[in-house]
Amino acid sequence: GGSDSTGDSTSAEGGSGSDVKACLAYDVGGRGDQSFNDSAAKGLDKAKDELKVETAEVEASQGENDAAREDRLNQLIESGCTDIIAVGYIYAKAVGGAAKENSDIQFAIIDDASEDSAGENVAQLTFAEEQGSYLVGAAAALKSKSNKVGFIGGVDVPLINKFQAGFEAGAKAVNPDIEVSTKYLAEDGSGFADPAKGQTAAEGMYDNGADVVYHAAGGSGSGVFKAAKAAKKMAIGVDSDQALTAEEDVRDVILTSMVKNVDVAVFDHIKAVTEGDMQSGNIIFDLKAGGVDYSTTGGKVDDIKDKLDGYKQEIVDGKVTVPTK
Amino acid sequence: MRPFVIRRHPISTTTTSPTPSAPAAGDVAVRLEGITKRFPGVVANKDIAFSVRRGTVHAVVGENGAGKSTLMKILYGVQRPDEGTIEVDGQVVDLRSPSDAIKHGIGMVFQHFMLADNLTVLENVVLGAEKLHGIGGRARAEIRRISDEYGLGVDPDALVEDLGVGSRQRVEILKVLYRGARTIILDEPTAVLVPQEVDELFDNLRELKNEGLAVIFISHKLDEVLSVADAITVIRRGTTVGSVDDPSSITSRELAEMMVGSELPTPATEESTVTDEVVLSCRGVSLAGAPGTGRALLDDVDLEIHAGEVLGIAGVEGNGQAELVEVIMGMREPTSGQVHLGGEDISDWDVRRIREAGVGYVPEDRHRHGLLLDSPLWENRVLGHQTERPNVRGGLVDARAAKKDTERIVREYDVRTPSITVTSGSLSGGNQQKLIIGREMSHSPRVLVASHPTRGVDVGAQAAIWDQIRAARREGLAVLLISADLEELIGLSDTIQVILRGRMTGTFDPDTVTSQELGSAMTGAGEEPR
Amino acid sequence: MSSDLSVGTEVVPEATPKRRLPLWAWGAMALALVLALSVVRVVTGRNDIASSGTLSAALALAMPIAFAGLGGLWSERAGVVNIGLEGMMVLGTWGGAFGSLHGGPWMGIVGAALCGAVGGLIHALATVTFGVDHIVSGVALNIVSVGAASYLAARFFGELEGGSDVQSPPLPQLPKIGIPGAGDALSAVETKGWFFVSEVAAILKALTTGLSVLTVIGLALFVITFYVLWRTPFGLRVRSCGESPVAAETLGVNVYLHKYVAVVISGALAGLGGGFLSMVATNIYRESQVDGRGYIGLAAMIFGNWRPGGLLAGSGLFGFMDALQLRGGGTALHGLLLLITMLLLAIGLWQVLRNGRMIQGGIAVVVAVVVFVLWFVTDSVPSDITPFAPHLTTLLVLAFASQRLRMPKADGMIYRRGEGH
Amino acid sequence: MSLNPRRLALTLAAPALAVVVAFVITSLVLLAVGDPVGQVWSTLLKEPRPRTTVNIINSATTYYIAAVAVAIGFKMNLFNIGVDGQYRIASFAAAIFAGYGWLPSWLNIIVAMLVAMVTGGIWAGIAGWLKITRGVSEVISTIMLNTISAGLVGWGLRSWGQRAEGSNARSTTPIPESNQLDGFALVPGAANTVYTLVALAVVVGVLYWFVINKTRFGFDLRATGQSESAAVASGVKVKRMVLISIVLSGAVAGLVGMPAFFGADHAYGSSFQDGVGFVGIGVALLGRNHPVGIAFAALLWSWLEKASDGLQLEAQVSPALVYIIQGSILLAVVIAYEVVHRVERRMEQRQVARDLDASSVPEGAAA
Ligand SMILES: Nc1ncnc2c1ncn2[C@@H]1O[C@H](COP(=O)(O)OP(=O)(O)OP(=O)(O)O)[C@@H](O)[C@H]1O
Ligand SMILES: Nc1ncnc2c1ncn2[C@@H]1O[C@H](COP(=O)(O)OP(=O)(O)OP(=O)(O)O)[C@@H](O)[C@H]1O
Ligand SMILES: [Mg+2]
Ligand SMILES: [Mg+2]
Repeated sequence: GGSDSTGDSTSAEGGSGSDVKACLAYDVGGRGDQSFNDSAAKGLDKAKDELKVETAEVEASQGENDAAREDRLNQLIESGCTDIIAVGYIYAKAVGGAAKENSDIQFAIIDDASEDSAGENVAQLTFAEEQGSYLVGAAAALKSKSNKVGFIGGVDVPLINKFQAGFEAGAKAVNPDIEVSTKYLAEDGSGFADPAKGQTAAEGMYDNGADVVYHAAGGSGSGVFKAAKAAKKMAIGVDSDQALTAEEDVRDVILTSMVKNVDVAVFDHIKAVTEGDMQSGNIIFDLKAGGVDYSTTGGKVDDIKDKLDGYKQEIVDGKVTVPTK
Repeated sequence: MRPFVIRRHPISTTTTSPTPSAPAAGDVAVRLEGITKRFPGVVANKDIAFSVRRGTVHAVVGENGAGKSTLMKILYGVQRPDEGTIEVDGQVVDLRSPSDAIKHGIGMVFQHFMLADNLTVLENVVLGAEKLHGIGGRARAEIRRISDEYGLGVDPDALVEDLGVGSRQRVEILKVLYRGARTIILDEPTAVLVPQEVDELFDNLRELKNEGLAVIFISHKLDEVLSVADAITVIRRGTTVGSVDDPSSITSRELAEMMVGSELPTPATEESTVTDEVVLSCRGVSLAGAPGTGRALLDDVDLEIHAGEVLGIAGVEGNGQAELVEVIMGMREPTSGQVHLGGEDISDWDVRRIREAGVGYVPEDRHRHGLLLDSPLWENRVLGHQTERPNVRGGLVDARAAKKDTERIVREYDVRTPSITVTSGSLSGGNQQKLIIGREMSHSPRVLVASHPTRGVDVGAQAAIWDQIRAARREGLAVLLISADLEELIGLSDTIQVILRGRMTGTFDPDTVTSQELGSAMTGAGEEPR
Repeated sequence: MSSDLSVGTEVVPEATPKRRLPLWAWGAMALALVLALSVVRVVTGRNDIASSGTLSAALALAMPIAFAGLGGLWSERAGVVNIGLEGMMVLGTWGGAFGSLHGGPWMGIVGAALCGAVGGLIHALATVTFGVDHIVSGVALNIVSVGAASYLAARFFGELEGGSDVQSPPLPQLPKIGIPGAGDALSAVETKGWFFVSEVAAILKALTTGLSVLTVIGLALFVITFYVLWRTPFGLRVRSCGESPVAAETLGVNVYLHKYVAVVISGALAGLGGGFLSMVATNIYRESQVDGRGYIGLAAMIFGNWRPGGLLAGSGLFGFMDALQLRGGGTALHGLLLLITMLLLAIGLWQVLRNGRMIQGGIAVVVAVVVFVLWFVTDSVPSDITPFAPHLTTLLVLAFASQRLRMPKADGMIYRRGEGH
Repeated sequence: MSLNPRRLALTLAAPALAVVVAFVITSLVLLAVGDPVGQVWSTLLKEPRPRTTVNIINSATTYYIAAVAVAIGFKMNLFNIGVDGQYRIASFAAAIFAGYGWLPSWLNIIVAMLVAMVTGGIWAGIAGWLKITRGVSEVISTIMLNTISAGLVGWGLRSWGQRAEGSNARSTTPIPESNQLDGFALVPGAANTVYTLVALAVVVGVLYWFVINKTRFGFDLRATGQSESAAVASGVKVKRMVLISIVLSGAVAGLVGMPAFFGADHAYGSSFQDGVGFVGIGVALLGRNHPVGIAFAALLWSWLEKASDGLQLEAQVSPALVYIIQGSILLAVVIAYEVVHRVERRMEQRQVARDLDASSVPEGAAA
């Protein structure tokens, strides 16, 4: 595949800019999911504004295979992309394959650091979700009066298990006797797309006495907030600062959010590339690097902020190692 | 022409301006003129003309496939004639749908019941006529009233599913009366009734007639016709061949001759070819009915067929003939008793094994059981003999050999078709039947089970089929012949047994028996012929 | 489905022809069920099994299925098998969202019904006018509908603030209604944990508080459907088309017209089911939100023997199972094993004592014992099977009940005017 | 014999008509919502690049096998909506087996495929068994079994699957290097290769054609599909046929995942393609259950699908437009076939009557 299309990109924005064309390949859902994909899009938008790079975006269609994903990446190359960021571990093999064939193109993949996607020209951008989850777990335990908290995951896969493991560890760190109930919503992707399921599961937890529920269930999370609102209890958001992005009427139940700064990772990556660095290898965005964090919007954790920051420091300093399973 | 044929194409003289609202008895209720109806490949009705008076039961008789049902469907607006006019109470009407016919006071009871099993009697009756009395209490009262008035004895809240044939028939009549019909068509109402039910029906009909209704009554059963009809129209091969105004002046034998015409190749009995060798026998075969009904479908049936013998089974439809065939063919297992083929007990064999052992089968309903209507003729030739040469070789279908053999059947059995690659559904009924007979004969069967082999088949094809059966019999074939056509039974059979309510009730010698005798045995009416 | 092979489906008539159970029998059965639930609660100590929360969730999860099933009922009563319900629901999710966004929540209801009805119209066109096999048409319709909704969503929600190609912005909410004051009083009784009384209070609470108007409309539609189909001339004609269209035709009923109307209504109802998902169950449209509920609706309808009451029970069962597994996971389902034990035991004893069927009854009792042992030695149903527990239950129930069911006689048959006399 | 060219013309008329109708409907939709009609078509109809061509062929291979599985059921009026669940559970079983690599390379591949067929067959057999013994409609049971299989496979992956270092997904043990099939470089200029197991699809297609059209079993199957009552009277044991054909359908469904498994994925995991069973239904309907028709339908389907990326990049139109095109082709095709079938039947009846009128003395006159 050809990749030499620098001429096009400069003419497009009519400005100085860079000769990098940064492109995002989303999983199903794409821009607008108010979660993971949106966060990546935010990073891209920022790069477009501040770095004046040209951009393009494509999203996957339902039920496709690795070959189709790889083909998508190649189409992007043909349309002139020089830096291609695949959003989601589902692209691991596709990125690995495409990167081998196109050694002059920079690739990045989010949430995967496996052999499948590894390559000289591939940046593997991963996050220490368990660390952020540890903090919100601690927040939940500190705020819980009933000593019962809950975790709702979209699908029972290793990535989401990391959230659960961190959350439990954090909660137990505060209160070893705390009861953490866990529910995974579905066997397939529908667990991330069914707010009704999220709501029912959360209602069950609240009815059984939990007073803080943390979700890592993408779009199903809005149901969790609705349930919290109805039960007059609290919930914890995920990925972005959901006290800012969720529907307005439920924002006041959001205690905090485990922010996973995909936008930062995307922006930083593009920035490095425009500066001429080819990135490769696993780049971990952990607490220390500001890749994950807890949010303070709404002021509900102001009173425990010191304690949380204490935990944070312990992790940053390596005194505490958060489990991932 | 015979002397008792009073008039051909009767022209009524009583059309003196009948007031449509209150037609009097004796007025012409319905007049048909020049009705012609063609189907692909068949002319079902050709220039039919006759008229029906009020206050009479008018019988229409004719052979199977003569075109009676088609004519009645035209009169009821289900089918539209290609040519001809219909007058009701003196006015020319255009009947585009059953609703039009109902509006003109015509009601019809179909040859095959038109009832929804899972609905109640009330629901079946009021359907489509809800405007008259609603669908609730008033309708129920009205149904009770009619039922009482005509002695129908119908319970409006019974589920139709639970009713016997006789009651269903009365529901059908009630449907018609409920709509205030003044002309009632009954298409073969007696085919499925037992004698008492027939008598009850006739009482009902006389009641209706006395109320000034016109009843058109279709039947093959001539003694019945003679006993109830005030006038008779005979249809042969789609056209009216004569009318009888005074049924007492004619015998059923004479009427039958008129029906089939002089061309009828009387199935004269040939000299017997019956041998001593029993090929097929049933011993004490019983088949239980659905639990709860308490009636056995087959009750201790014994029969024997020898090589070279045609055993005819006579009986009113629905008395166990179909079940007997299914048991012999292995589609059902008898509750008790055995079926033997040659020396072997085949009671628990499956259909294929029985067919392979040399039992040919001409099913009653060729569309449902005999043919694949959407497949070419040669594939239909394979059907039923999927395991035998020349159709197959090893596990594979030998299309070339099957086609070649189909060509032979088409030739030898005079199947009228442009080619063997047309679908069997595009052939006329008679040609379909000839194909089936040819197919079954091609595997030199030891036994042929033939259910109504000439039903709906035209006269020419009928004769051809009879010849085939006779020829095979000469060569030692044992035939079980089930037919509603008594002439056919008498003409072809070496022995006739009568089946009534699942039991074999009598054995007759076709050389001496008359249709009348058979008829009374079939209905259980005793020895005394009418 | 008569268009497919009829093997194994022969109706085995009962020894004593049993007709519809009288109303009081249903009432008694419902009471017995509540009693059994109380026993399960007391024995297991799991209060969540029949709590008002569980029941409310069950109702909310049952409604979309019930709407779809009701749609199926209309269509199949008129003789048209409707496996396209799934697609009509998908259209309804989009229509509900589009309507709500542009005309408020009430327009959402209209939009959902209209979009579903369009699906119904296409199905009617294919099956009634063109005589396409009903299942083939339904499957094709499902594929088209998923595509159409997905495309329309991308086109109309993609650009909106808060929306995306696969998701609408938050939709304005339909009002919720209930009997004022009832909630608190009933909660008070429920939390007392009185045997039986608390269960009744929980049921009443679930039925009287915080109901979406669409839930109320849906429940009303059950009553209306029953009335229209079984008590009006129009309904009689519709049903006659499903039982014997040929007979109906000979009585002057316009079979095509009635089939069309029924299938379009069917589509509208399924569309409302979809609308319920996007407007009530959540308040956004999301792609693949229907997730097979149309098929479950069809199963619920079969389970319910093509009658509204049975269908409601079927949807309720599915909703209940789903609510239990989502809210309480394996431990909640575990309590149900005890309930199943009791039901099987009751069925077994009934068969042996009343019907004298030793074998069937015996099997039921043996299975009951096995289930009881399972319940006794475990303390949770493995979380691995909880997500599909409702589907497994549906399959098992159908396997046990199928032969007692009676579908409209001409269901799935292709009918052509003037043919078949 | 004069009927046959006409029949052929009619057979081809239906899909042609359907494609035209779909083109018109899609254009109308585009016009109605204000998307660029011209650009959409020019993007869609552009010749695919070599790499995409390879992917089109590869996807079509998978769809072809799925459609044959569905078609086996359709041929006798059985609706196997459960191909999705069957191939999911079968691929998983085969992946587990192949992952152990107990057998030498080619033998391992063949036995793994047998494992897939057996698993798929058994899974489908449940629906068949429920149908013939309990009268449960296979439409409903296969749908339920789809969900159940997803649950079971998820549980299986958690129990036996593994997570590669740094990966966030679980999958089965990858098959040994020697089992991985490199594929054929059929398309010049493409870096990727056509699945080796495209050969499997060809074999499946030929066998399907042969069994259905040439064998006794196939004859029985088609007879049962056309008229159950006639088949029974001809000696077919319908219950047994139902069970056999649904198991066969499931066995073929079991193979659906194999080309991609050995040719590309090498392990079963969360990125394994799902939903192929439903595509198979569409493709089988479109191809009219005919082995060659299905091949064209699979290619058309897969080609439209691969065109969707271009739609986003070049015409800024949602890739879901492709579903509308596929769907309207499908609906148009099923309707068109029905209409054509009816016209054909009527014409044939007329023709027979006419031929006979011209050629013979009136029926019955001979007697
Ligand atoms: N719908 C149809 N299409 C084609 N041919 C038809 C159709 N209906 C009837 N026929 C043919 O028209 C002829 C007359 O049939 P019709 O049913 O009127 O006979 P019938 O006198 O009622 O016979 P039966 O005594 O057997 O009832 C037959 O040859 C029959 O095959
Ligand atoms: N599905 C079909 N395909 C092709 N031809 C048909 C079909 N249905 C009916 N016919 C034609 O109609 C004719 C008669 O059909 P019909 O069922 O009326 O038979 P019939 O001989 O009148 O039987 P019966 O005595 O039971 O009334 C057949 O011989 C055939 O030519
Ligand atoms: Mg007749
Ligand atoms: Mg007839």
